[in-house]
Amino acid sequence: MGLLYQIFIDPFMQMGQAPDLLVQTLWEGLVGGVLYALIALGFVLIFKASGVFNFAQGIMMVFAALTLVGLYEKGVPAPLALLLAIGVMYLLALGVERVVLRPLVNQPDIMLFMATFGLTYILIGAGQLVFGGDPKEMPVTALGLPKGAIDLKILGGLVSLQKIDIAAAIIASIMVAGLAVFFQKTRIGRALRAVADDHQAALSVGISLNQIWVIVWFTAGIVALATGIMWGARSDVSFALQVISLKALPVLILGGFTSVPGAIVGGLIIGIGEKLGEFYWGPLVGGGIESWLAYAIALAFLLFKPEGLFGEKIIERI
Amino acid sequence: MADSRQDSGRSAVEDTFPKLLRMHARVRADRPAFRHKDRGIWQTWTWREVYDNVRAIALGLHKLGVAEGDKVAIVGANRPLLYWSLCAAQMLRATPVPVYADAVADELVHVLANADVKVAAAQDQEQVDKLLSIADRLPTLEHIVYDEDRGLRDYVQPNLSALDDIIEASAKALHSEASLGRSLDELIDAGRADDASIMLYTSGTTGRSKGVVLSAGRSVQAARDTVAFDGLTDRDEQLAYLPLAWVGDHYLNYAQALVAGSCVACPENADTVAQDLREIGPSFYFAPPRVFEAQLTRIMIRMEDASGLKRKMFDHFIGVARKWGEKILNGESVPVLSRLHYALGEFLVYGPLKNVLGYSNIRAAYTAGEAIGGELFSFYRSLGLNLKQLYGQTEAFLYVTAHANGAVRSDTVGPPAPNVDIRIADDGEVQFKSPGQFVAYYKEPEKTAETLTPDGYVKTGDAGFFDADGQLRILDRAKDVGKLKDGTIFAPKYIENKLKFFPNIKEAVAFGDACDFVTVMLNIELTAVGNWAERNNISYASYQELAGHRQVYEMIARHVDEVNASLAQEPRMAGAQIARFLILPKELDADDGELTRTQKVRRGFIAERYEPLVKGLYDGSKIADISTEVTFEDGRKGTISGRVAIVDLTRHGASQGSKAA
Amino acid sequence: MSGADDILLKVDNVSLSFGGVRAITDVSFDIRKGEIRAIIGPNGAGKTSMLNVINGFYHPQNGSISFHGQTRARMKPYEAASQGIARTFQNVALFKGMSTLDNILAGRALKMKSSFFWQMFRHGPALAEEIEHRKFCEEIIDFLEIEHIRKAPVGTLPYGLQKRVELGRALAMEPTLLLLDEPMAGMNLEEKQDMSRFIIDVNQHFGTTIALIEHDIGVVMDLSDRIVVLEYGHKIADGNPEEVKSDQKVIDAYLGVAH
Amino acid sequence: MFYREVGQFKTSYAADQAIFPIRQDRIGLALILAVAFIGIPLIGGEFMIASVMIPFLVLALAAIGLNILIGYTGLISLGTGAFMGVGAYACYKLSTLFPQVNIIVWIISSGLVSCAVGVLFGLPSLRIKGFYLAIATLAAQFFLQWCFVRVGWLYNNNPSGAIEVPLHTLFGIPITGATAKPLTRYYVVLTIVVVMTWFASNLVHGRIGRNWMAVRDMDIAAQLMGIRLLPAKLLAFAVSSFYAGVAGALMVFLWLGAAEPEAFNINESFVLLFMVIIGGLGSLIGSFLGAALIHILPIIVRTTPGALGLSIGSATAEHLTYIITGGLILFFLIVEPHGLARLWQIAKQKLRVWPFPY
Repeated sequence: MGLLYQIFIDPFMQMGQAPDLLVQTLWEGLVGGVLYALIALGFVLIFKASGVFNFAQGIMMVFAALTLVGLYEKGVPAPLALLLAIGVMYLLALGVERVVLRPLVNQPDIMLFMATFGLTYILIGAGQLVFGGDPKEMPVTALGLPKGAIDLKILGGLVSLQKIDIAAAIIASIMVAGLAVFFQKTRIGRALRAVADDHQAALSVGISLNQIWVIVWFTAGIVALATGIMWGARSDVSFALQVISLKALPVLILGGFTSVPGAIVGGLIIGIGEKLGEFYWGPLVGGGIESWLAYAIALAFLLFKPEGLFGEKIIERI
Repeated sequence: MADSRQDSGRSAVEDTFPKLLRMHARVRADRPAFRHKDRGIWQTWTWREVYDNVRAIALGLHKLGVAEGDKVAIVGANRPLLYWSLCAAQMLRATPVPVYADAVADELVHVLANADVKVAAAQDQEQVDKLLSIADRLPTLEHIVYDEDRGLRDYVQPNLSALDDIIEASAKALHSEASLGRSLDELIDAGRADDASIMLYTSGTTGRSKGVVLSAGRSVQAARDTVAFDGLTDRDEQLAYLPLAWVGDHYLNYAQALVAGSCVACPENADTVAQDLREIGPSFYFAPPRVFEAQLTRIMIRMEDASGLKRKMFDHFIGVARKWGEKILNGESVPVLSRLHYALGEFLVYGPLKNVLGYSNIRAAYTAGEAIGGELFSFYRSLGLNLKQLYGQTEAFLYVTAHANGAVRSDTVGPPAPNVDIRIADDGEVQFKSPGQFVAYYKEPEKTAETLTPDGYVKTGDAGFFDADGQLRILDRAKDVGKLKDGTIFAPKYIENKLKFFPNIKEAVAFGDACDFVTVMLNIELTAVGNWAERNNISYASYQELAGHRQVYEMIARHVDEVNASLAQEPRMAGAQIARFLILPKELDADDGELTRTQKVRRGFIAERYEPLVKGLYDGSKIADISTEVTFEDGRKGTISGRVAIVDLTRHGASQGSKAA
Repeated sequence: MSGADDILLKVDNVSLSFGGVRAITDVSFDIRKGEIRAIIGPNGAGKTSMLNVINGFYHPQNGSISFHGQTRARMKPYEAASQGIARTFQNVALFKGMSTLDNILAGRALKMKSSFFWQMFRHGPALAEEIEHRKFCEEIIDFLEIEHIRKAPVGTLPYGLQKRVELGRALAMEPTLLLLDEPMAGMNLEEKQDMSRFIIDVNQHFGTTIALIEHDIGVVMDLSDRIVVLEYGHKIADGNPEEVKSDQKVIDAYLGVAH
Repeated sequence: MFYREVGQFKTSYAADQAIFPIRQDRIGLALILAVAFIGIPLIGGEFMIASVMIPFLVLALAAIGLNILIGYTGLISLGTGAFMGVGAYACYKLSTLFPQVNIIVWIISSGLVSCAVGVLFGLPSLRIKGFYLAIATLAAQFFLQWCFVRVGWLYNNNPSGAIEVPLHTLFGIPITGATAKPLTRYYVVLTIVVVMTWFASNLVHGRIGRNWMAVRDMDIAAQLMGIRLLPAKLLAFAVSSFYAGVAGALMVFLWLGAAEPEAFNINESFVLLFMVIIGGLGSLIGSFLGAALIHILPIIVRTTPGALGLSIGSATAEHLTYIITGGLILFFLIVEPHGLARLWQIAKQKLRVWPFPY
């Protein structure tokens, strides 16, 4: 009885009692969610265009950020480091297309999925080998990103918003918008959408599949870089982030593998959901449930709506 | 070897196959007697089981009215049940008549009618259908029994029954009424040496096929001799894949097996023989030369695809084998190092190769039927396969001559088999008296008389001679052997075969009877020569063009010269060296009547058709014109005409083999 | 002739649709014990969907199916299987990673019962069962004349043989009703003749009732006792080959257009 | 070329259905066992046994478990590490609650515990397939990991948060705890692994294995054969996590001697996954080969530079291992998707048809 009360009543009373805390939590969840969404976004891009379940997306984020920071630490001015990092992501895209996609084209999806595992390990190894394994700090100011926090006095309480978080939210929205435009308006964008439907169609647009793959992976790389900067700014840059990056996966389950809006909504649900869960329900079980709550939510989701929020229902034909 | 002698010693009284079977069922009741790859595994029957089954079948046949002197046809491939039916018939003192499974209805009618067959044992639906389709033409045929019931389950014919059912029913009967068993035993005991044990129809190359009657006693005796000769025992395994109706199968897989008590395995079906051979790993093996030839080709083709290194190794060790293999096999003295070298080859190449081919356990392998090329023959021997030749006939119940271990040569068929007496008639014909020799041609006394000499020798119809070390050489069918003007024996087939052993030469037709010298017309082997042409970048548009090409002529001329050289080595043949030859502008073809359906050249017909060429060969002209009719692949007829070059060769001196251009 | 007792399967006013798409509309027909029943129709006529409904893979929105006289609303595929409905597929659905023998043995799944415990030791009941069913499968292998590919991985086999193996796998279930989805698709003449022979043998010797979809009209006319003709999910004709051949609707809808 | 199969014909289905129908294979197996039981203890030093063989065997066992799931039933799992953890913690709890009971009993029963948990997390596999399932198993991974950290009861509220293995004996000989000799531990592990491998091979070669593979290759057809998907899949999960659980228990009790939750983190799951991929999906031999490669690789990477005279930090070595592992995965997926096991098969086939190429 008491337990039921603790689970179903108490948390909501807390929310009511301290709305400012609720808002604070929601905000943090929102920002976290946005970043999850970004990782998921890069993932969706790749899955749509090359049908690859890119397990390495999270690592690409860390790798990108690490490259940026690493270069910066080696004395490269931040803006240049940023450009270089972008360049590296492009090379990565090229490499992947050459070494992974081209040889494995027409292999069963599971193979490509496994291949991205290999990619993951190579990136982890390479990243650490070049820049060292120790956590690094993101040169926020050098990159012209705001620091500090804005404190809002609302709801009879104090809600403090990290500027960087605001920036993150804005950049994320811009990026999503940009991608939307890119997909809808540009020729390449349309080609990409075509590829998602069938490869022949893409060729008819006059772009070779390989080019498309490179572009997609590069785009995903840039998204990863941006995400990496954001995450890096909130915490340190190290491969510990890898675990966070895995959070993109439950997001995908919610959003479906092929839906951009799905990725975003899913990200927000997961981000906010786990923050609320951690803050209001976590204490019941000793806290730290953030580590799995996201997956639990996703799992629960799977059982009732396997195709995800926006994914289309699959009819099995024989 | 030893205990097989004891066997033959102890059981000297068994003079019929049923008696032998009964003996084995007693002596080695639980040794395997028959195997059959069926339903994925080698179903195996012990001697006792076989004996019981045969008795059951015998009883069944007896119920169907089969009695002493009746004929029972055996139609189908190698199946235990058919072998047993055969033995069952003998048990009833009836005579089994195996028939080629692929015989067409008409041939079947001829044989079955000629033999007044009463009951036919068929393998499967196909054979049963064939028999039913001709039943109305076989007044004496009363009943058909069959082995495999697939497709036959719902046949309603009254005089049709499954061997399985028969066995089941009879087994019950034998179990319930001891008297039945006793009467069977009496029947077996009643069997006598001069019972007609089996009737084998000779394939009709010369006229219609005749039924060769062989007596029980002689068959058993012949088998005893050769079993002792090759030391077969009840540990031996053999694969029965040759046609039941052929004397070879009946001898090797029935007679010898029943004497030695060895185990006979029947393959799953025709396509799986190679695989089954590999699984069973027979210790005694027979195959006609073409089988070995085809296999060698396959070996070489498969090795072509092997990696360079492996191929080098293979070629190297095959070389070693060529050099030492036969010597080692013949137990001649070989340097220790070479022996080691060969041993290494055995481990790396010969052993595995024999394993893949299924030859690993073979103690004695025979080939016969046609002349076998020396190269081919020694290739297998050099691998350590104890391949030997025998010369035989249905009339002899197979063995006339056979190579003894250690004294094997490709160009002879060996000395007379045990207890066989051979003489060469004045006209060069080989005549023999053998323990297994036939009694008579069924219902054809005059033909029997033709074949038997007054003093009881059998005329083989083959011409041959004994060479220095007492081994027999077969030259040709006696009627084809002629004489040159100077009296030297002219054996066209002998010369033609020597030529045909060259892969580049497909067919050869030799002339010379009653002429001054020997001449040949040749066909080149398009594939072989074609490859050769490619390698020497010789371009050609047609067979005719290639056949007429100067370089081709030169190459062929070298081959012919080699043949002359080898002929020169043989005193009696030296005179019959080839003086002139030409290459025919078209391939000899059965469709044009130039070959028999069995791909034998019809010399007379060819002589007429290519009369101008023959004339050219003998009037010394360098070229001759010919225009002849051909049948193309699609059956259209047409004529090709052309101008054919004729080449002279200088003959080798009889003794010294000095080469000349 | 068509007494209720000799009806094996009855399809009553079945309709099936995916989302908005109507695959089958109000189709009824029956299959009698021991007959060979053909379902024909142009591509997309709903033939395969009909088979899928019969063996419980699809669930019709309305209408009912009665098998062995008992009507069932929803049924799982494995239930259909356990009731004796076997099935082959339009584009071969073999277990690619397994050998011919294992594929056919897999068809015995329902018949094999030995406990997990014995399976662990592969002894006693487990081994006995394994051998017993191997014997049965060998009969099928012999019947279909596929001895030579017994141990070959099915993935490597030519199409015609794969079809044959699939038939073998279905036969291993000892079905009372056998559904064949284009058993001869993509076969050459000889293979078709073999397959027809097998189908007839199965029908005659094992008394198995057969429902088959086939495009080769010649084959259908020879093999089948009765034919249902579907077009755009509707039944447009039903009867013996002669009737169907002469049916105007059929001629227009199907036989008219070349396939 | 070492295969001499002539005359090895089968006269019974029992012989034909045997798992090793070829005599030479049976001999080879016997040799391997002889080496494992006699050879290695004789020649292998402390390091060889404690740091190479024991870990290798433990990992191979876990790999077999995972292979049953992925390779034979086609269900991807990223939670194997956690299931090993379940085994380890279960064994720790049981053996500390009832110290008097023989440890072997607890090792086996801890497998059963992990088996139960496995079935629980396997339930979703009915509704979801492929990648979705992979992610679902991540839930298991992270949830269980969380439990290992947060639920003090599991590690008896040990302040260090780690579990330490007490002394246990078998027939009076210490087999766990500090005093247990490597060789003794090796024999215990080896025996368990051999027996369980034998079970696994029996399972996958029998009815159950066929059903699993049927589900893997064509689940629709499998259903229509009368194979019920849920039981088949759950059984796979059960067996798989049983193996993982036992492996986990062995890992802590007979290999490491103590463990922290980190030992069972996501990376452990990945490493096992790689072993299975590189070794070969759907092959028991592959599981061993894969385990050998992935486990021994780091050792080589760590030792070779030293042998070559140039010194690299352990960190660098670790990073290199990462790269090489990743590279290997790509290499195998591209060059030989069926892994070492297939290479092994090809080699065997070559030897069987030697001197012919095919």
